[in-house]
Amino acid sequence: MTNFKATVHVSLRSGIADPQGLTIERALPALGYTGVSGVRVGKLIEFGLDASDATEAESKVGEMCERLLANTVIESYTLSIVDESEDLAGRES
Amino acid sequence: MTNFKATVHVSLRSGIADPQGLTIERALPALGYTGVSGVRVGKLIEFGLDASDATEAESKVGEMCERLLANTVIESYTLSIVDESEDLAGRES
Amino acid sequence: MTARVGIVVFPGSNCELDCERSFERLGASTEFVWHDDNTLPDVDIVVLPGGFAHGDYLRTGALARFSPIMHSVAEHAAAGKLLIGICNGFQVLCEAGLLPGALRKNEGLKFLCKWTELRVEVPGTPFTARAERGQLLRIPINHFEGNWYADPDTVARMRANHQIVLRYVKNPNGSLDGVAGISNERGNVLGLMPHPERACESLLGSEDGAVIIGSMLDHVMHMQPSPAGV
Amino acid sequence: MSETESLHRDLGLTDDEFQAICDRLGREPGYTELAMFSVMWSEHCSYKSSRVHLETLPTEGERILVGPGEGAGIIEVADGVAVAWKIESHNHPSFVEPFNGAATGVGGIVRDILSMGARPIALMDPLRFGPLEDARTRYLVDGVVHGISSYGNSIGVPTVGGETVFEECYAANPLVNVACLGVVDTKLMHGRAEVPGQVAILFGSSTGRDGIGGASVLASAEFDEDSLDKRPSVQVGDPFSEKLLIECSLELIRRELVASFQDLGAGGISCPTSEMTAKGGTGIRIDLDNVHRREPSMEPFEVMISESQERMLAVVESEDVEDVLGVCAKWGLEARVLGEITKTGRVEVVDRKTVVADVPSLALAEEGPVYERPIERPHWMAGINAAPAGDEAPEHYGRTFYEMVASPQIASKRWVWEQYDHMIFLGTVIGPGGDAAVIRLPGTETAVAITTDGPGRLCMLDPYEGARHAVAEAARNVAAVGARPAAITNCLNFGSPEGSGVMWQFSEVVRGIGDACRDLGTPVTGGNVSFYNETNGRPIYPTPVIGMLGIVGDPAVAVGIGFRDEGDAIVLLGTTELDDFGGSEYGKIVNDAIGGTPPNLDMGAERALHEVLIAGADAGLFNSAHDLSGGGLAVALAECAFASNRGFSVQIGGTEPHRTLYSESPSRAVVSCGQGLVDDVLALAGRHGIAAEVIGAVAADMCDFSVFATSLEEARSVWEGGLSGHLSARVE
Ligand SMILES: Nc1ncnc2c1ncn2[C@@H]1O[C@H](COP(=O)(O)OP(=O)(O)O)[C@@H](O)[C@H]1O
Ligand SMILES: [Mg+2]
Repeated sequence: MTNFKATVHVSLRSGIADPQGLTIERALPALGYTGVSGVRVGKLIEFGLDASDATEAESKVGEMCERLLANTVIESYTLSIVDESEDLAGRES
Repeated sequence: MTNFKATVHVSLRSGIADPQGLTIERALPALGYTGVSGVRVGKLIEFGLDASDATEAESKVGEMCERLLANTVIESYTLSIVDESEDLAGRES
Repeated sequence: MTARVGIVVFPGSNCELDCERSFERLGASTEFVWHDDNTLPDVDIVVLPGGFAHGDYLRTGALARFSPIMHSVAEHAAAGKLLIGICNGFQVLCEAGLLPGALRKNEGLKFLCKWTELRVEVPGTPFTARAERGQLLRIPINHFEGNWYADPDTVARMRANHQIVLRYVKNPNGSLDGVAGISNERGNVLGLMPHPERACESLLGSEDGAVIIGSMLDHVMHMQPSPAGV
Repeated sequence: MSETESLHRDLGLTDDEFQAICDRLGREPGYTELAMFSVMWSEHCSYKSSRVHLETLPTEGERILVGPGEGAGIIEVADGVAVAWKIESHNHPSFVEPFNGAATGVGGIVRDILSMGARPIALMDPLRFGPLEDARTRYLVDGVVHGISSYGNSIGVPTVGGETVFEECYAANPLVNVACLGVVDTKLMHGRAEVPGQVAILFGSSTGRDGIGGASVLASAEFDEDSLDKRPSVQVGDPFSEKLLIECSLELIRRELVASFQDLGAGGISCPTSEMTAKGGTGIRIDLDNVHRREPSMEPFEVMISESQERMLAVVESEDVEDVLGVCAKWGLEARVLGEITKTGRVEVVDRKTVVADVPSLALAEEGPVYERPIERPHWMAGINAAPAGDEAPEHYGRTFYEMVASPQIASKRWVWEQYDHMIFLGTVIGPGGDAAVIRLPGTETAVAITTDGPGRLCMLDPYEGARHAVAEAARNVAAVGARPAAITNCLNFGSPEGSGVMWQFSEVVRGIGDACRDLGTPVTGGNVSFYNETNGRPIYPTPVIGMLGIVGDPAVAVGIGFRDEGDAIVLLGTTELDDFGGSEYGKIVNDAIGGTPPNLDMGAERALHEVLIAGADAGLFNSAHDLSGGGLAVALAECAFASNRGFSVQIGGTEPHRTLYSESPSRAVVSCGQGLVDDVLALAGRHGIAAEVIGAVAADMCDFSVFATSLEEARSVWEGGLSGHLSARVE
């Protein structure tokens, strides 16, 4: 088993209204920030995951996104998997 | 003026409990996913920004984070700036 | 002679009518102040009411604290006059740095509208003069983000300085130390999650909110050079 | 075959309907025109299957200022005080995306109320789900409640009551109905554009591709395996814009800047433009270039039928346009001139200088098809009526009582309503947890009582009788707090009208509602029909949800359900029949049976009971009052005890005490009063011919039924945990 670090970015599907992003964008000029456009607010979910290899980790996280982490009716997601042990000095037993 | 793409990741400071992360962590085993640990849920804010150069863009976004996008009493942030025009084939006028 | 109260209305505020009604019921005169104005009218007390200013988008209170009126609100507080932030108003005050700490999502991740019991920890403030130490007040909460937090140093300083004014008897939301309401160092700014304006009439379940609102009005009346016979 | 001809079926129009459009226009419709007809002639917008039945309902009364046909019914509740009252369904969208489906359901009904010039001041949310054992149901419950909470709380309208019902038939077809009460602010508005030359202004959110075809695709067809792919129709709610829309609209009316007004909901821009001009005998010329779009590449037809949320249409004098735009700007809302009211009687749509649609307003709004669909009593009725009602005695009385109060059906709904702001506006004299909510109207000392009820199970066993029960129960709930029932709104949730069995249920239910409303003097001020609540050919129970409004003279006399003082006498009002178990909670929960026939309902007795409850409240005789419904006497007593943490001790006799405890005979209530007032209560009941019997007294900390007893504390915690135990923390 290896420990992977999973990062999932969940955002509203394009075409779905994003009232939060719009409201922030409309408020910015009054706060003194100009030249800002296309504000989108999404979620970033990070966690550690045990899996035998990267392929398994990836398919596991993909399934978790479909079933729990994203609401695929209105949201889409991207995910990335990093082998934590490779980031560090050596590989764990 | 160049158009930059800014990405800001806002998350709860470490040490501050993340009930959303905990809830996800607790829900996963019931769905058959084991080996998941340390779930943290943050926000990913993306927008376009006009600035004369990358340094200016970065300092502008940094200030926005401090004053607006994150509440530094409980949240920390990281930011990244990409020159949109460089991503494309050529530079716009 | 009545206390003059300015109730700030942000786009998305929704408790301004209730504040108007309850403050007036207790003898104050009130007026609404639009967030986009630059200056406050001549008032003794400023109220930031509950609601969802700017939809609570991004973070509760995050956008509202930049409203033009907030300059003037900060000056009002700096002059030592009374300022109270109720629920969303409390969140705005924390975001604006007029009160310490921040408000996080409730521990149970649910919006909660319910009656709570509060203990008055610091009597004798302009907001609690009508109460005794340890007096219990029955006042409802109504929020998703009422889970107050500040770092340990700040909390220690606030305790020493008697800024933790109101505590829940039974913590409903995970708030640090059971904090329901806090004041600034000087003691003239109060932020609290419970809604005293909802508890000023026995027909609606409690009159304990009048302890807080009434204390403020008393304070203003005492401060004023009172014409004889009033 | 022409292009549009093959298209109409995809848009949900039949060949005959397409032909009717061609006949009406004298030509084939263009693309945009066809899209407009498809939404306006959809079941949802045109009531084509229900209209002939709905026309039989009583709609007139002294207090009714506006009946069905406008945004909401208007009822005069005191001199110069008028309220708007209406219910809507958002069933299909909530199944596809529970959070946003329910949230936008709230948004839609709130705009209906607003369109009458009324400030929305209270919401109710009658909900129906499948059994909680199913994970998808738990997800739906959580999402729907969170959606209502997030939207209703944010716009600052309290949700003061509702229902939460669990039944197998709703598993794939949950019902999310939302009722809204408003109080007319300064001036009653109408959705009628009568003056050519006036200008229509569209304001609120921008128009996007969300919700395209919601009325025709989601709400007017049944579900099958592909339904989840109808996702583009999902709309995202923006409560912040809605709140601004409320304040902005009321300010426009207060400043007398608006001639007439309508909200945008199902059917998008097509709907108010055609309806307002059809009613007013005018036409409109729409310039689509002026519609503020979220997505630049939208086709004209998409702009015309998009159901983007949080938009309103105001018709104003041309010289007021600047002022109107100014008010909208103050509230941060987009506002643009959509077009001009004309004399033509037509809706003309111009896109980049080209006319893309030109059709008579009447054809769109009022000349849709009307069907007298085939009706046939289903063959299974005889079987189900002959089936056992489940009235066998329990094995163990105490355990059975716990089983009853723990069942999600009867258990405390606190988990739901604590997530709703139910106090804002300082009007909630009695909030969720009682029989009816009592709402004091802002700025007045007048209060109204509102409740919703819809016993689907009884309607399945006998739609006519079940519907009468629905109206009677709703009226009883209102009377129990001391209010006089005044008017109803109703939401009729059914399967597909293309099935003759469903249509029979529908016609019977409408007949039952009509008769009951005539008997009780409560006219119908409006409502909503939701058909196609069926999946793979299996319809829901016929579920009419009745929203009853009653008038309380003085809010201070309103009576709650909680027992008050130890030692008070407990009086049972009304007559208990020992075999009223058809469709009962006891039959379902304890014996797993749904069968038999609904209890007999005598409207004379029902009315007399209301008189006793109202007079008793007025005279201050009662310390508590609670009507008997699901679970009968045992559950009613328990609810009175749980509400205020005061126990009771009652004498239940007979050879089969479970019949006295759990029979669901209608027209009954339990009241409590000081011992000194017992004679007055009995005399009052006697004067109205209502049986009354002292059955026991309020006691300290026991639920003592004499045949068995439990601790109050333990029973209460079982009841409190019955629903919340299934629904712990949420994952966002
Ligand atoms: N979805 C809901 N939202 C708000 N309140 C609810 C909801 N479901 C139930 N309630 C409240 O819980 C109480 C009990 O509901 P119910 O058993 O349906 O009452 P009754 O039997 O008197 O019609 C009522 O006060 C009702 O308003
Ligand atoms: Mg009832």
